[in-house]
Amino acid sequence: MKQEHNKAHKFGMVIDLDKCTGCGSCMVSCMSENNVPFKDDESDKKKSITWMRVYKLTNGKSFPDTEIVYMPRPCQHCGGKGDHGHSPCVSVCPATATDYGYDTGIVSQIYTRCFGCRYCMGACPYHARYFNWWDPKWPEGMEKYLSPDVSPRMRGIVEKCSFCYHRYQAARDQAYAEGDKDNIPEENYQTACTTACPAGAIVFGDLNNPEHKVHQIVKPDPHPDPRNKHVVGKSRNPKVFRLLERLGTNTKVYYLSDREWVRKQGDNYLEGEWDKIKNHHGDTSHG
Amino acid sequence: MKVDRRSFLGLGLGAAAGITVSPMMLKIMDDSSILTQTTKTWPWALDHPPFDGEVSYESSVCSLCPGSCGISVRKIDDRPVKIEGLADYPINDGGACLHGIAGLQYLYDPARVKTPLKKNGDKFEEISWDDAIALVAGKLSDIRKSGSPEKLACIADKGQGSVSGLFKRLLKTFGSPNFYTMPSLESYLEVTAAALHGEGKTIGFDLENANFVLSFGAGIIEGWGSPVNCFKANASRKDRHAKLYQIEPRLSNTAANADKWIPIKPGTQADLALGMCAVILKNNLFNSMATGFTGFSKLTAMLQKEYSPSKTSEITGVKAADIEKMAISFAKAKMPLAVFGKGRGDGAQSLKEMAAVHTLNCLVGNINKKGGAFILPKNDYLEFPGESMDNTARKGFSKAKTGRYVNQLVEKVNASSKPVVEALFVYNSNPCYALHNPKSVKEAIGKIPFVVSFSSYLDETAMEADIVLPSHTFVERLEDVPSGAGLAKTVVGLTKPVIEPVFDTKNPGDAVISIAKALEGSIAENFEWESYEECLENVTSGIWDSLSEDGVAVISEGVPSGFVNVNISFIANNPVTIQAQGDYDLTLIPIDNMRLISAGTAASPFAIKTVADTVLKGTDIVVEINPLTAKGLKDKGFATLTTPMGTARVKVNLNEGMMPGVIGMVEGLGHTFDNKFVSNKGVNVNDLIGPVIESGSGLDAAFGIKAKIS
Amino acid sequence: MLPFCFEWVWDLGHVLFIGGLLFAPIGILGAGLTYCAVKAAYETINDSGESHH
Amino acid sequence: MDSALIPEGAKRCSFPKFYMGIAVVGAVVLWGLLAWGLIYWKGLNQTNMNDYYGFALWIWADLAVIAVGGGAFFTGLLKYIFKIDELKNIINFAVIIGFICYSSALLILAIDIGQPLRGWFIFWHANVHSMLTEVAFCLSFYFAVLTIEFIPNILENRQANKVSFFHHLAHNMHGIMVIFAATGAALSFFHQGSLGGVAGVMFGRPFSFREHLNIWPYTFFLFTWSAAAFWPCFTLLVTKITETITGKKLVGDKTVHLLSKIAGWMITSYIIAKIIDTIYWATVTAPSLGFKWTHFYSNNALYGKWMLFTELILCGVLPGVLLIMKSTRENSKLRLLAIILGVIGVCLNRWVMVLQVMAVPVMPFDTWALYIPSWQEMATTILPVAYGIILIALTYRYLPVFPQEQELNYPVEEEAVDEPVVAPAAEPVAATE
Repeated sequence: MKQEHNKAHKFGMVIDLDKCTGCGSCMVSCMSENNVPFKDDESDKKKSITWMRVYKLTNGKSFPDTEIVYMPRPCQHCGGKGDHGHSPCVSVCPATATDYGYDTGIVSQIYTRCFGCRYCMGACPYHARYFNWWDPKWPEGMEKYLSPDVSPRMRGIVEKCSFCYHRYQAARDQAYAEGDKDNIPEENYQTACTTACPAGAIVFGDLNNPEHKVHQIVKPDPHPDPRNKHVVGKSRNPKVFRLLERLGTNTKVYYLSDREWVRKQGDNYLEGEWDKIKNHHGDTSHG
Repeated sequence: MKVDRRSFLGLGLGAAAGITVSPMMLKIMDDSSILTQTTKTWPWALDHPPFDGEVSYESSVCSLCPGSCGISVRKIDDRPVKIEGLADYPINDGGACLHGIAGLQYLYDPARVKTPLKKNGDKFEEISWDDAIALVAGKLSDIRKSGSPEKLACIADKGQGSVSGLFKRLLKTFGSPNFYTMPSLESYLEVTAAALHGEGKTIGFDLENANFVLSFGAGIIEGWGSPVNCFKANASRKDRHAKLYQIEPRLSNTAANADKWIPIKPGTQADLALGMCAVILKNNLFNSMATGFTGFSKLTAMLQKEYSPSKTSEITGVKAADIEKMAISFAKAKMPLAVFGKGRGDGAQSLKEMAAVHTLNCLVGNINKKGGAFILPKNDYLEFPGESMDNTARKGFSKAKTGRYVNQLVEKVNASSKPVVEALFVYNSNPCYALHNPKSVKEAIGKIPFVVSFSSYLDETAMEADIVLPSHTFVERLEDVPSGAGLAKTVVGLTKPVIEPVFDTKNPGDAVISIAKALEGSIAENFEWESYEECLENVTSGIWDSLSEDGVAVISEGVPSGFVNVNISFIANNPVTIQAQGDYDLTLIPIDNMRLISAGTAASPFAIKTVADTVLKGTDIVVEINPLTAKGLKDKGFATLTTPMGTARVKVNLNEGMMPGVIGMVEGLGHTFDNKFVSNKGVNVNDLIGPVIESGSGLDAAFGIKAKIS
Repeated sequence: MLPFCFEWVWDLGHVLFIGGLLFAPIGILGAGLTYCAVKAAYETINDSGESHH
Repeated sequence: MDSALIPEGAKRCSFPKFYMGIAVVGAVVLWGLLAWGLIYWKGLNQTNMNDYYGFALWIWADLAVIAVGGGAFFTGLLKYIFKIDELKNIINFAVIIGFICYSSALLILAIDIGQPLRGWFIFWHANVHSMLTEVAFCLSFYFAVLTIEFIPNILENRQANKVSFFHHLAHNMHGIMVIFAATGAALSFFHQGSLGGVAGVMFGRPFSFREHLNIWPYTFFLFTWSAAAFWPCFTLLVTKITETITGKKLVGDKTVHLLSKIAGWMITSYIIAKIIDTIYWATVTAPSLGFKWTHFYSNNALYGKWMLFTELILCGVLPGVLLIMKSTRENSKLRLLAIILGVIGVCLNRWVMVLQVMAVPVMPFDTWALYIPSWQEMATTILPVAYGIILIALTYRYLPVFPQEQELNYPVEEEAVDEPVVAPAAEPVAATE
């Protein structure tokens, strides 16, 4: 069991917020890759399905010292406390419609299993889960561009980013066909947002594979954080952080920024706490 | 009685119990869930799940904007399902912008024109292609017979490429010089190059290599130039340790991403550039070649008098010390580059500003150097055979153009009581939306007796037309797509049809050829191609092999060589800086947002979906305003915005990234055609801004307009 | 969820949870009701219970 | 007209008068059914819920009715297991209230889910780690228990009881009621708790997250405890309302005082536990996740510290104390005040654990999300209230619900005069909230 675990993939992402321009390519690439529907008015962002959502963050200062950064937020594919696979959403789904892939680290969503109780949405602090409040409807003829790789969702169920799981399946099939099923080359499995990003701000790959760029940037610490035993996989790169890391969600989406104020926006800190913590960022390596 | 009731009750209970435990229940439950498994169940939803089939990829070029990116279209059998950036393409190398990725939504756009249309009263009726061509040709013949062929005009989106070439050729052999293009960065680059370096040239910016970019409001990551190319150049900046300073009144995405944001009073970029020139000259930091520029001494004298740091500071609102520091670091940088073209670079621009900024390049000597500004010959790969013209054509064509730019054409048409233009072709452009004061444009078009629109969509301008000849969209059409847009290299790509036309549309090239043939005589003689395809192969023969095999031909790459003549007398004369129209206290400026399209085409439903609720909320447009300026206005509250051109109900976004005294309104909203996903949302900022013509250049240089908000 | 179905796992969670909260209540309530009903039916036929109030 | 169905010796209002009242409440039911129909036909877009508010108004109502309906299980426990015989005077009514509350809860869940036809997946594809699975299991079976407990009461109807089989069945069910009651008590304990667990296990939501005691967060026990503590308030309140409307005394003072006393001690002990829990959460749990407790009560239009004060002190400590002290407990006005405060308190607690949880921003750059329910949501939330009123009216009219009714109202000989006014509540009293 232990050995198998070591072999398992752990797909993840690191997003360079200093490179991100907020252009929206990742969002649209995701929508068209995954047959995401659209409706007349999408300006109510609390009712707008965007698996990949780009948040606009500011440093809160006034003119002319104000700064902006864009933060793309796909599903964070949490590993849950201690990275044991009990993501906030997976552990609460009553019908096992969302599941944690121990071989990939990907949190799946089975649309035909979900009956729409929305407990997972309540459990997710990242608002990465979306409910189909309406029937998906395409203008006449437009359904012809739908991709057969991802089934369109019916109303009344929850959907979310799958790290383009169908692309993983295709890459895995290819690896099988080529006779080396354990070796999925980095470039063979890339999510739609990663490949679309014109700024190259998104890097995707296997966090468990030291040859992958994402591993090299993140340098995930395999040991629990000595300050918080629930946190595993903390980055040893001082410029890399995760969203709400302290909750112990153990996300697989990392963010990178040179700017301190940006890194600080990644989590909640009590007054004065950040100044103590920031110096310890990425120092928990155990060799 | 008692027995009856008892047995009845017993029977009922027994039946209920029986049904509950029988397999029927299981069957019903199982069916019920299967019923919900597919969207097919719901008649109002999808008819069927997407069909599977064989996967293939086809390469093409996106022509939605001047960026001209290579795209890879994933197909399932003959059905395109996804557009992605094409790896290794010389412009975008795999990247793609959201509009291109959403390209398939344009294919099935509800506003598409499905067949030729003829206006009958207020309504369009469908007609056949043959009838439509005959109608157009008949009308044109009448005009020609009346002896004033110059009264046929054409407005196209750009002047390059073989389709524009065919339009020009048609006009020329018909006898009209009145070919116009919509304002675009490409046209501004040519105008600026003409002013400083002579006719027939354009400017390319080597953003990929420059190590100090001084952008005078150019929205390098807002869609300026060739967007994806700029994104890539900008992203590599971090690794190259190159600097970007962004000079504009608003904390745009480019400003936010830049190393430094220098807020400046709207419309004073030219003055800042000149102030910096003055510092460079004063500190002897200019390239020795500069003394040989025509007008150098005049410029030096003028700058010393008019553009001292303190004076410049007063005009621009930028601190004098900052101006000096910035000018000195710019001049001392290894590969400095000053970039002009506010926003996307396709809106109104002032030649003074562009020339002043480019003078900075000239002074520091980065012309035709790595990381600098490249002076390139105008992209001229097309080899149309020489025209044969009859007398009427020659006479008409030799007449002066009605106006220099579209704006003047509109003005002239509106000013005259007699028809200045008898017939108008509108190709791939939407002047009734994209120009300042579209109301006057509509008025002018209404005065033209016969308007033919070559458009894929029933957009604002097509709605005003008498005949609509529907075009293939870029995924259905064959076309050569030359890059322009300030790229440091010259590339021609080939857009290829990746799907059979969905509707009864034609390649606009074919439409033009058909019209020409129907006009017969000397005009038809000039269009002796069987089809547009044959024409394209013919006129691009020099690069056709490369185009057809690789899908792209690189015409020039790398640093151009050769001496470049520089003439700075235009700027040395210190032309007047354009002022905003009106006398309210605040200034309204248009904002460029990558997720919207400011030119004629509307953004796709997907793109609109990505637009933040601080830009568009419901059907209300949201304007950005500094909290200091927004006295009494509440964030997310409604307000009335008034300019000399009109008023609009807007929502307010209190934004610290906006310079006090300035209101920002996004471009690209307020479309009015029939597509509920993108239209009737917000207002068109052009409705609130009127053109202000720059004397000398004749350009509409309105950077904004005075406004009040309450 | 039935034991031996494809999703069933033989672990403490499933045995305790599904057994204790699904099959146990069904069993107890079912058996209790059946007992009452059968006894009542028997009593009705024999009319051996208390007569009407 | 329906006199043959009315319990022997009981006085009820005239047939037309009764059904006029039912019709008025029935109109509200129809309104609710219309909304329900719309929601099923057009989907949950008929509500104002959104991706931030996946749980909203009616989930609060669901939790609230279950909290206040907890009386049935606790009364059953006390009467059948702990043999507190005095409670026989209210057990029928407690069971009916429980039945109404639990059927309402199930009804709300049926309306709430996006794919109602797949509702049974929760049993068929159960995830044993999910608190909601536990809720669904226990809720359904406990509802079955309540139905079993309710059946004998129905069978005691004058006409039904004439059927020999029903008579025997009712008798036999009474006979083994202790087994059902014990099963019900166990199930109810678990699902009251697991409803608390629903919020408590959400470790992504620092406002509701509570640390664990084995597999259960503290909210598990707090919910069970609070339901056991506050049900007498609700049962007494509904009894009081029924007494006011019928103009009769239906439950003896002795029983009322006993219930009040139970409530007083339970509430007080609960509120102490709740205050300890809150303090621990505010000083240990939340800060360990980077939050100062005031974060959850500031920067928004609704959720302020007043809410915490109201829930814990005004509607917790105060009713507890009022019901513990004999003098205030036996003062009918103060007792009424205390039970009303108690009902508000527990409902407020459920509101906080459902809606405030969703409203609180967790990501530092997120903002408070407030929402206003649509009329369809309100209608479907009021629907169970109206249905409860009708059911109470019907059971009161046709079933021998209150064993003490005779002795309290017609102690000596029958007085045929003074026909009491029996009109079911037309005004929407919070009968089943």
